[in-house]
Order: sequence, then structure tokens, then C-alpha cells
Amino acid sequence: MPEDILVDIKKDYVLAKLREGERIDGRKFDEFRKVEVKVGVIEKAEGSALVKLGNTQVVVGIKMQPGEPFPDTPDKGIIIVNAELVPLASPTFEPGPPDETSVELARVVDRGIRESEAVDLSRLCIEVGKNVWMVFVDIHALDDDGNLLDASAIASISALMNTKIPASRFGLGEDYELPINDLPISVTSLVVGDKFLIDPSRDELSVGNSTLTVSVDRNDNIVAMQKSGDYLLSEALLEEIIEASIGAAKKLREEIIKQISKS
Amino acid sequence: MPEDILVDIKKDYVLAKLREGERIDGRKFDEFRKVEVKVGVIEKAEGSALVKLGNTQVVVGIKMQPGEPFPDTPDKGIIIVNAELVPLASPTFEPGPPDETSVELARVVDRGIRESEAVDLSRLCIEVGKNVWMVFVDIHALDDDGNLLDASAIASISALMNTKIPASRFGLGEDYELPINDLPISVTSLVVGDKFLIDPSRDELSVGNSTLTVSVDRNDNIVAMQKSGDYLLSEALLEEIIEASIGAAKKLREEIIKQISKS
Amino acid sequence: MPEDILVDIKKDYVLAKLREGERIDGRKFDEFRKVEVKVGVIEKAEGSALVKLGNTQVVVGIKMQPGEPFPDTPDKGIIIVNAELVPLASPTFEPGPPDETSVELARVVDRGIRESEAVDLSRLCIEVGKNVWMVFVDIHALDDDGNLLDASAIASISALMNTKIPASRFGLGEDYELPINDLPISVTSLVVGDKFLIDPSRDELSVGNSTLTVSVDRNDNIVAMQKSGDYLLSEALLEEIIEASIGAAKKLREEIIKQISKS
Amino acid sequence: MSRPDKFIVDGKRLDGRLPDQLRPIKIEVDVLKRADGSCYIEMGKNKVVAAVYGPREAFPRHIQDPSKVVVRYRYNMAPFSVEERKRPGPDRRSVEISKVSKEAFETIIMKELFPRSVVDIFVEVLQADAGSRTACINAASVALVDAGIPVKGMLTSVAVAKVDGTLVLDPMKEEDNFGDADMPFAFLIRGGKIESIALLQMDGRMTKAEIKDAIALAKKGAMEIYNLQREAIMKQFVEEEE
Amino acid sequence: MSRPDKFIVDGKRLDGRLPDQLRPIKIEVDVLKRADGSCYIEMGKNKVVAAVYGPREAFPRHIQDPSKVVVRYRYNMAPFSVEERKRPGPDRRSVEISKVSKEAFETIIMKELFPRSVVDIFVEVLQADAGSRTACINAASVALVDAGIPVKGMLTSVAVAKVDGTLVLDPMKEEDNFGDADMPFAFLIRGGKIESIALLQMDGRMTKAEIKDAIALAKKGAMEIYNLQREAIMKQFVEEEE
Amino acid sequence: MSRPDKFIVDGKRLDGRLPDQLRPIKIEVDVLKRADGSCYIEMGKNKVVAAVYGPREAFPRHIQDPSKVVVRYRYNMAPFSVEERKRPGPDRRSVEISKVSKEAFETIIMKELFPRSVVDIFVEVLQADAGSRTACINAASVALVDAGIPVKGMLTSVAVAKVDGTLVLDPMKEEDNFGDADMPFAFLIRGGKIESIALLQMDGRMTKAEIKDAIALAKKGAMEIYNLQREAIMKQFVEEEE
Repeated sequence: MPEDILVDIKKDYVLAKLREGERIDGRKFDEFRKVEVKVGVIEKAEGSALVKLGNTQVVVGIKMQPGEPFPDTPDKGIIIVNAELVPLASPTFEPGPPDETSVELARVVDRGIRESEAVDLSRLCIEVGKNVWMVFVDIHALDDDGNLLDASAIASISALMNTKIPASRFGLGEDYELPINDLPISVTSLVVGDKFLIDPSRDELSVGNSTLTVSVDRNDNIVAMQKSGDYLLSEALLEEIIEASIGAAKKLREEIIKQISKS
Repeated sequence: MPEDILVDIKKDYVLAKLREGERIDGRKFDEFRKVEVKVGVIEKAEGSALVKLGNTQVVVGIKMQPGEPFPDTPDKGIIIVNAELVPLASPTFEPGPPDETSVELARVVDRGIRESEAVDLSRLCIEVGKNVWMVFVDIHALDDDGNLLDASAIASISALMNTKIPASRFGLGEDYELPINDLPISVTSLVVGDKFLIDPSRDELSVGNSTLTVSVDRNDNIVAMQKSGDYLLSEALLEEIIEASIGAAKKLREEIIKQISKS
Repeated sequence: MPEDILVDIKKDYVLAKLREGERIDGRKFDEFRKVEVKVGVIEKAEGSALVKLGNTQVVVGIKMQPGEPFPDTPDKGIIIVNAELVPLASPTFEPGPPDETSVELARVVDRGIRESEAVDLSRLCIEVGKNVWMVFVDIHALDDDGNLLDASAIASISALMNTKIPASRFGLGEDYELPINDLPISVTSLVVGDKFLIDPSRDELSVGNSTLTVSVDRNDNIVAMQKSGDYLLSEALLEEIIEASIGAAKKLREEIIKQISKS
Repeated sequence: MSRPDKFIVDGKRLDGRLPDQLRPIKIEVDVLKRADGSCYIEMGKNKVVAAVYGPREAFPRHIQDPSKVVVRYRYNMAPFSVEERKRPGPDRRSVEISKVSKEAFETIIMKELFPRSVVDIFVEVLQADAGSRTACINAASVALVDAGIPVKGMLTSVAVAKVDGTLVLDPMKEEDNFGDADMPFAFLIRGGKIESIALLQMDGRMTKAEIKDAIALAKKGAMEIYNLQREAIMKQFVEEEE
Repeated sequence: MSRPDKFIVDGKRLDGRLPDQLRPIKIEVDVLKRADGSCYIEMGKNKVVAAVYGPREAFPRHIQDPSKVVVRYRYNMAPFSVEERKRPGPDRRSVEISKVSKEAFETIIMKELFPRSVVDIFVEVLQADAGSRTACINAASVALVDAGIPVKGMLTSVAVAKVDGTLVLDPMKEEDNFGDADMPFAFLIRGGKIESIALLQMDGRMTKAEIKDAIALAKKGAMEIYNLQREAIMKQFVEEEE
Repeated sequence: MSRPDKFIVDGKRLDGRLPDQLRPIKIEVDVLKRADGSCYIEMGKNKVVAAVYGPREAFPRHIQDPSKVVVRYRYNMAPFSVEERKRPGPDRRSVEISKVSKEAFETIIMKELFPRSVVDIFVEVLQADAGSRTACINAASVALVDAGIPVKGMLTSVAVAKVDGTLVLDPMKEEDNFGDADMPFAFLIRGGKIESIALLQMDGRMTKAEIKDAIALAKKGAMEIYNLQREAIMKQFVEEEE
């Protein structure tokens, strides 16, 4: 059966269920798929994590090296988030430099980490104005079964929590753990009319790409938002989604902490 | 009415008028369109100018920063002219790296400035062999209604005349004016058979792209020439065009000086 | 006559001859085409060579400059082999960055030189860990009448043998000859069924691109091999080709030495 | 530029504005001849030009959509628009801004009317200040009307920031760089009323309640800008009539 | 890493292996949902994932071949897969590996069955160790079977190195970096027997005789890997049946 | 290289030439097998090879012109052609030279004869000296004839420089780098006579009168080069006849 007919059938099914107040996989509207976090999967990286969110899979590796600070923050380390949506992960991804989707993904993940001040950048200074730690967060998509963004955000912060600063390799004293202050959670909702579905699967995304991502820190502050897709959002729905995102983030954060501390 | 038919009609009209010894907008063969020069339009730039030549509009901004001199001119500043023919300015321009047209435009403008020694590069040395001022002349096309080249040349030299060297920003003493020695004028003619039209408008350019650009310094010397387009040029016509270009340059230079000194 | 029909006819002819145990140009199966080596053809380069292998022509130029060594070989010079298959050399080559064919060509030539230790890299150190000679070997194809690879390898080592280190130009003492220890020979065979043809011409390559390249040093050691093309190779044929390559390399090496020493 | 000690003194901001006050805005319509529609806007120190081309045949062909028009949006900064010269060409920031702006305009253009065609919106930042993306959207929105492209309403954009615990409208550079949060909006305004949100981004730190207040403040600012946009368009129509 | 004095002490290699012993290998089949076939392999410290898509319509059109399927192979290293972060995108080494690997797979895929189509083989190196190209081919080979692409047999890849004058199977990093020669192979294995060589490269210094021995050693290693590949595929079939 | 005190001493130039004297020229025709036409020229220390392919089907299709042949010209410098190694690929200078050279050749090729086709002119600078663009045009012109492309006449190129107030023909490196002006020409020569100017550039400082004199000097030089071009082509024909 050709792909586009399949998409149409899925779409009808998702919408029909939705009219009955249900999701096709039986989840509640504000429920994430099952999450699995494994840290330290890449021994050669300074930190790493493999995250499965349902069937969506992302691996993130952290590499660090000394480098020059930005002129306006001479005493702070630098975080660079980069995403490669390699063609292995989806029939629709193509090799080549990052397109607008991967740029947006990397930048939204970056903002969640940056604005929650999850990494204590002031403790990444080696010599003021000259040398600071640069933290490369490389997001490598493996399987895109929907909502790569939230999976990437989870994998990024998990990998950072797993990171040891390779000071000894650069003759800068003993290795130490990357100082982490927060665990921001990115919550993406699919907007369908006046309803929304948190953590949409690929099948659910067959109805469209209208999403809203809300990143929440551990004190229930919103640290980043991104409306993505060509749809109009009402104020009322926005408030509902924010409310639900705060709740979903809290639960997911607990689950991630539990899994990481066990491993 | 489709674009190409319109072009054909315009072309016939231009040629018909030409046979009667006239230009479609009533100008003389060696007459520039009305020029308007406004300097200092971009406060954040070291120098800037907005130029309208008829409906053709170009803005040029100057940025300066210290940098390493070329090995063979260790005591001289560096001028880099760059042109972006952004797609905003014409339905035929496309986003992407500079194509052959914008490269040629930038290089011909550059030669006019360089060869007339308009900028006194020897006064842009900070430390011989180590540090000199780099002058970035960025040509940004806004509206291409024909003869972007001459408009860009006027805007470039006007912006340079408007430039203050940002020495204090780099801890190199007080700001001072960029030393300017000349005001070269680029004069582009459209060649049609054995006739030529100075400063061709876009409608006139519907007859073809056969142009000759002659840059003239304030002493009526020719400092740059560029034949552009796939046409054959007779010696006699070349001499006529040079003669007319010298005259037209003189007039235009006076007009520009008048406008800049007023502003 | 269209190109593809011509290719088919050539292919049939090559195969028919082959069944009779012959090559279309009368060569023996393990015989190179006539080779001509001229060194010093580019006076401005540190070393150079023009090689004709039958009608295939390649020019290689060597440029040298001081640069930073690799961290793991702080006391050794660096060789960088680069190949430009410019569109002048073949109707099938296209302008642009190196494609997989030219990358493979450059890397196989590089391995022949590197693994035979043809250039004594330890004598290219200027200051340990800081400054070593970088040797740029630029392969410039002129005419691809088949087997550009072997022609490029011959031209590269010949140009290296012709190279004078430009020490005086960089204020590093007197110029001296690049220390050369070996003369590796690359031998490419076209595989056709259970037969092989050394140094295939373009006409012979009309039967396919199934090749095996064997690089041999002056002591008959194999220093590099590369199977190229989508064919299956039997162990028996592999051994035969290696045997023949060693023989062919010996002869060709003598011829090259003779020609270079004469010039 | 360094972080100021206080952003608000005696109820006034660093540039003398009240928290709910916009920077000065200047709008000119139909400033370019070649483009089908165009607009120049100054908003604070932002100076931006927008041009609209289309609907025209989409090229390359494979981007054509047989059911509706394709919208492209290119946000581009002139090399001299910022303190330190910017290398020409898109960076990651421009790519993201272009994407979300394009999606905002897709919500208001009557796309089904022009299958297989493209509407190109090009915006050039000649001088950049805080909020260049909002200035660009406002300019593009006017240019779209000037080009005669059928739209559902006007798109009007403004940002809200949080500084010293206070929400401020249309932040200036210092508030943007060193404030606690920044939240750019674009609203669809139809029949003189704000209908819904077409663009929304946010970074910083805000509570749920603050976000609600921010929306209200943004709406107030947007209505003021909308009136200026309308006025500029009207003035243009009148001039054309004469 | 610096060159060890000796590579083999008391008949054992630096990591305790015998000269003809493989590193530990772990194979998992069907690890990705989107891909038509997939496989994860650990081989020493190599960690690689392979995905196969196709046969599907070849795009852009001009790459289509009316007589057979087009095979593409992309070997790609994750930025964090190596000691020093690797810039994303293909370098010359990856381009060459992709080329020879593609050609190896072209020999085993029944290409005539799918004219105008493409089979895409994507291999991601998540962690790189010596022999990443061989690990990738082994993974891709299993992923191809998992995708149900008709093949003539299994492609199995392993390298042989020469250290201290001794040939060793499946070299580790030190043997690869500082050894006297390295020789990667891929064999076509059909009906449980090695039939011929689909990939062959070599660099270093070897005599004719050593090459012969290297082939024999490689074949021994390949058969062991082949059995693991088969086992992993069988296990997958059984799981799917259940 | 540094600026000499004087460029002309006792009426002679730095390399011993008179002001109106060309550098030695060597021309060989049909030097490449694959190309449809080819030519190798040495002009001073310039060593350039030109190849012509076509008329052949234009690809990609969208560049085809249904009414005439498309001409492409690629001026390219080998990395080793200059003192400091040049990175491969076109720079802005090559792009400009390629453009004006292409336009010069467009004036002499009978373009209407080959609709939808392309003529490719590729010129490689193996060693660069002053005037490499003129050497390239002269080589390309001969290669075009060798390829049998119908042309209106011969294109012959030479430059004139101004040094110490004197005009000199076919400038060498010092005159080019440190002289007061440089003016490259290409002329269409038909029936043994210079008809018109196909390429003209100039930079430096010249009066109207000097330009007139420069043209006269260039024409003298061009006729000499033209005779060598003709001779080389004739010789080739004779050889082919034998």
C-alpha cells in the first residue's frame, strides 16, 4: 500500500479516536510514552546517554575541550548543542548539512539547558578571558517514531549529568564531574483543533505538525517555549498546555532521576 | 501579461525611440538618472550611505577592525569589497553565495576605489607587518531598476567618505576620519549597435546586457574599465564612450559632493 | 554515432580479442603502455613531473611550507596528497569538490608513498612538536585515457624525487633535496572474468570498472592494495595478479629511473 | 555593553520608557519598485526592509504543491547591521527565525487560491536592535498587503521581556541581553481584534502567571503597532488614489 | 597512545588474545522501527548501527537505472565516536570507506530485481575502535537480510594485521596504529562456505607469502563471525514467529 | 618580489625586451586525446592547457537554450601554479576571468547552429605568470578551431601595461604588480585583420590619449600572436594530412 494512503488512514483513525476522547495507543492526553534512559553508553565520550521514548531513539554524546571564551562572558564555559538527523533514523531525513528542522531542534534543546542554568558555566572557567571548557552536546537521532525533540532533550541533560570533565587528559588537574544544577524537561504537545496530545507518536503526527514545546525547570518555571508549525493557537489552549506540561514534566523528571540513579 | 512578452514590447519600444535619437525616459544619451545620496543611514556602521539612482537603490555599510596586513604591503590597510545581490532586490536574484554577476560588480567597484587611491591606505597602518585596519565595504542591493553597478560605486565611495575609524572601540586612541583622497565615479554605458546610453535603466536593459563601465578619477584619468556582455566593441565607439564618461563623471561627482556636504 | 553504442562496440571487441588471448592494442596481459616521464616541468613548484602513460596524462606539482606537526608524530613532516580530476581531462569529469573517485585515487596514491616510506619524514622536522615541513602533492589530471591511478602514482613519486626543499625562501638555511628512500610502483589490473589486464586503457575499461591496484616497493613487498568496483575476486586470481604486479612494477621502476636520471 | 545594576528606576526604563510603552516606530509602504509589495520599518534602532514577490511560479518544480501556494520567508542580516561585522549568508539563528516566521505567515495567507505557486517574503535587517524578528514580521505583514496577497488578517508582532521581576513591552538591547526572560509573539488581528497567536517563542524563566500577564501586555502593544500598520497602508492607498 | 615495545608476549596479544582470536562480538537484529532492516553490532569497542531502507523509488530521478537497483552506502561517524570530537559530515576517509563498502554490497544484492529503485544502507559509528569499517559491513549485511532484500549470500568482514612479524586477526587499536600492515577483507559466504572476496584493501608492508597466510587467517575469522551473524538472524526469526 | 626602481633602462625592460616586444610564445595543438579540441601554450612563464568539449547535450537540462548553444568557460589554476600553494576550487578572481572570457568567446561562436547544446571551454593554468588570462584565451581560441567549432574568426588576447610613463606590450610580473596600469584585450581577427574588441578590462591610471595608444600597441602584439596561432593550426593540419 503506498505510503500516502497509509498516512491518510492513520490520520482518520487518530482523529476518530480523538473525537471519542481517546489516543490510539490508549495513553492519556498528558501522558508520555514509556521512557528508557541508559547513561554511559559511549565509553569514549565524556558523557553519553541513550534514550528511548516509545520507539523513538536518540543517543547523545558529550565531548569537551578547552577553548577561548566569548568576549562578553570571559569567565564562563561554552555549551554548543548540535543535532544530526541522520538518514538512518527516518526515510524522510537526508544526508547533508542541518536543515531547518534539525537547527530548530538543537536550538530549542539548547535553550532548555541554557535558560534553566542546568550546567553551572561559571565552574567551567580555566583562565579568565583565555581558556574555558567547551562542552559539545551532539544529538544523534537513531529512530524517529515521533517527538525526537523531547527525546533529544532528555538524552542531552542525561548525558550532561553523566559527564566527567577530562581535565587530566589536557594536563589540567584531576577529572571532576560536570556541575549540574537542574534537570529541565521539554514537553511537546501536538495541537489538534482545540485539543492537545503530549508526546505525540509518529502515527499521531500524521494529522499534522502543529506543536508547542514547553520546557520546565525543577521549580515548575517555564524556561523555554516554541510554537512550531503553521497553526493558530488560542490563548485558552496555550494556558491549558502550559498547565499540563508542568504536570507531565514533574512526572517525567522523577522517572529519569530514578533510572539514572539506578544505573 | 507574461513577463517575457512584456520584455519584448519594452525592447521594441526602446529600439524604436533610439532610432528617433531618443531615450524612453527623455534623458540625453550621456545623462545619469536623478541621484540621491544619504550618508550615515546606519548608525551602527563605521560609515554608510543609501543611494538612489532613479529607482535603483543600494545601501553600503562600512565595518572596520584591526587585522594582519598582506605580506607584500606590511604598512598598508586592507579594503575588502563584497556585494550581496539579495533576492529582495530583484525577482531574478537568488539566495546563496555570490554568483558571477555579484563577484564582477564587487570587483569592478573595488578597482575604481583602489586604482584611484581614493582611500589613503598608508594611513591605516597600526603596527607595521602586524596590525592594520581592515575596511569591509559591504554592498547591499535593495532595488535593481538597472545599473546597480554605478549605484553601488557611488554608495561605496560615499559611505567611505562618511566613515570614522573606530579606534577607541579597539583601545587604539581617538576615532578619526577615514582619509579620502579622491572620489572616483563609475560610468556604465549600455551599447546598442553603434550607439550607447549612459546609466541604463532596467527597461533599457531589456535590449541586452552589453555594457562598458569606465571609472574616472577627479583628474579625468581613467582608473578602471570593464567590458561586460557578449558583444563586439569597435575602437571608435570605445573612444566615444570614454569621452562621454569623463564628462558624465564630472557632473555626477559635483552633484554627489553637493549632496554629501549638505547632509 | 552516439557514445553509448560506441562503448558497446568497443566492449564486444575487447572481449572478443580477450577470448583469443589478446589485447586490442597488442600488449601482453602484464605489460604497461609506453611511459614518458618529464620532471621539473613546473619551475615555480618545488618539484614536478609530467607523466604520459599511453595517452593518459597527469601533471603533479609539489609545494612545501612549514606547518604544525600532528600531535602523535611531533618530529615528522607531513605529506598531503590531493587529486583534482578537472573536467578538462575527461567528458565525464565535473567541476566541484572531489568526488569519491578522486578521493579514492588520492588516498591510494598516498598509501603507496606512505607505506613504502618513500619520503624520509623524520628528516622533515624543523622544530620538534612545533614546526615541520608540509609536502603538498597535487595531482592534476590532464587526459584520462584509462588508468589515471597508476599514472598519478608515477607522477607523484617522480615529482617528489625532483623536489628541492625551499628552506631559503622561509629563512631556514639552504635548500636541499627531499630525501627519498624508495620508488613504489602502483600496478592496476582490470579484472575480466578469470583474466586480468595490467594498465587498462580506456577502451579496455569499456568492459567494466573492476580493478585491483597493487603497490610494490623496491624490495618486492606489497605496500598497498585496493580492490575497486563491484565484482567478486577469487583467491586464485588475487595471487596471480599479485605475482604479475610484482614483475610489472620491477620493469616499470627501471624505466622510470632511466628516464629521470637522463633528464 | 555590560549588565546594568537596575533596569527600572522610578518606574522608568533605561531609555525613559514606561514598562508598557513601545519604542518609536516608523512605517513606510511601497518603498521598492521591483518587488510586488514592500515596506520599510524602523522600530527602535531596528531598520528593516521587507519585500514580497508573488504569487509566482514555484521553482524548482519539485517544491510545487498542487493544492496550495508555497510560502518562503528569508530573514537576512546585512553584514554591517551589527557591531561586529557578520559574515554574509544564513546562520543557525536566521534559519530558525525564518522557519517560525514562515509558519506564522502560512496561517494568514489564503493558500488554496494559488496552487503550484510560491509567495516569497524577503526581509533584510539593515540595522539590528533587540526585537529584529518582530520588526521584520511587522514589515513583512504590511508588504504582503501592499502586494495584494489575500490574507485573513494582519500579522502583528511584539515581544515582552522580564527585568527586575517586571514585565516590559518591546524590550531594548539591554533588557534583551541581560533580562530574565524574552517572549516574542505574533498575533493574527482581524476586524480590529486580536484573534489568536501565530508565533510564540520564549526563553528565560517565567511562572505560569507571568506568562499570562505577558500575553496581556503583548496584546496591548500589538494593538498599537497594528494601528500604525493600518495607518501606513491607508496613507499609501490615499496617495495612490491621488 | 604510544607505540608498545612488543605486541606479542608469550604468544599473547596486548589484550590477552591469541593471534587468531577475534574480539568479543555482540549482534542484535531489528533494533530500529523506522528502517526496513536494522542491526546493532559491538565488535571490540566498536559500536555501530546499520539501517537499510528499500528497495524504494530512487530520488533524484537522474540517478535511477532502468535495468537495476542503485545501491547507496553511507558510513558516518558520530561526532562523539572518537577521542577528539569529529566535525559532522563526511571526510575523505568516510568517502572512501563508503565507496568500497558500497561496491562490496553491490556484488551480493540481486540488483536486476528492482529496476529504477534504490537500496540505501546507512551505518552510524557511535563508538569507533580499530576495524570500524569491518564492524559496519557485518552490521549492514545482517540489516540487509532483516530488510528482506534478496541477496546471493552473506557478506562478512574482518581484518588481519601484521605485528612483530606475526599475523594477527581482527586487530585492536594499537596493532592498527603501530603495526606493520593492515588488511581488511569482506567475503561472500554462501551455503556456509566462503566463495570469494568482495572487499579488499591493504596498507603496510607484506610479502606475497604473508598475504597468502593473511587470507587464510581472515577466512577463519570470517567463518566465526558468519556463524554469529546467522545465529542473530535465526534468533530474530524465532522471536518473530513466537 | 619588490618594486624595481626603474622599469625601463636604456630603452629596455627588466627582461631585456623592447616596450613593444612580446615574451616568447610556444603553441602546440591537439595535445589531449579525450577533448574534442585542445591546445598547450607557453607565453612567458605561463603554461596553460585548453580543452574544448562539444557541442554536446547541455546538462542539467534547465540550462539549455532552445535557440542557441550555451558557452561555458572555466579558468582554473592548479594548486602548484603559483608561489604560495593555491587551495583548489574557484576564487573570486577566477570567477570574474571566467565570466569575461566566456562572453568574449560567445561573440565569435556561431551559436545559432547548435540549439540546446553546450560548448565547454576548460583552461588549466599549470604555471602562472603575468597575463595568464590572455594566454588562456589564446589557447582556448586555438582549441576551439581544433575542435572544429564554427567561429567567426580568431580570438587573440594580449595586455598592455604602463610603467615609468611608458606603454609596454605583454607585461611581465613586475610590470603587472607594480606598474601604473594594466589593460588586457581580446580582439576578433577575421581575414587577417583586427575587426573589433571582444574583451576589455583595465585597472590603473591612464589618460584618454594613453588608452588610444595602448589599443594601437595591443593590436600590434595581437597580430603577432595571431600569426603564431595560425601557424600552429596549419602545422597541425599538415601533420594530420600526412
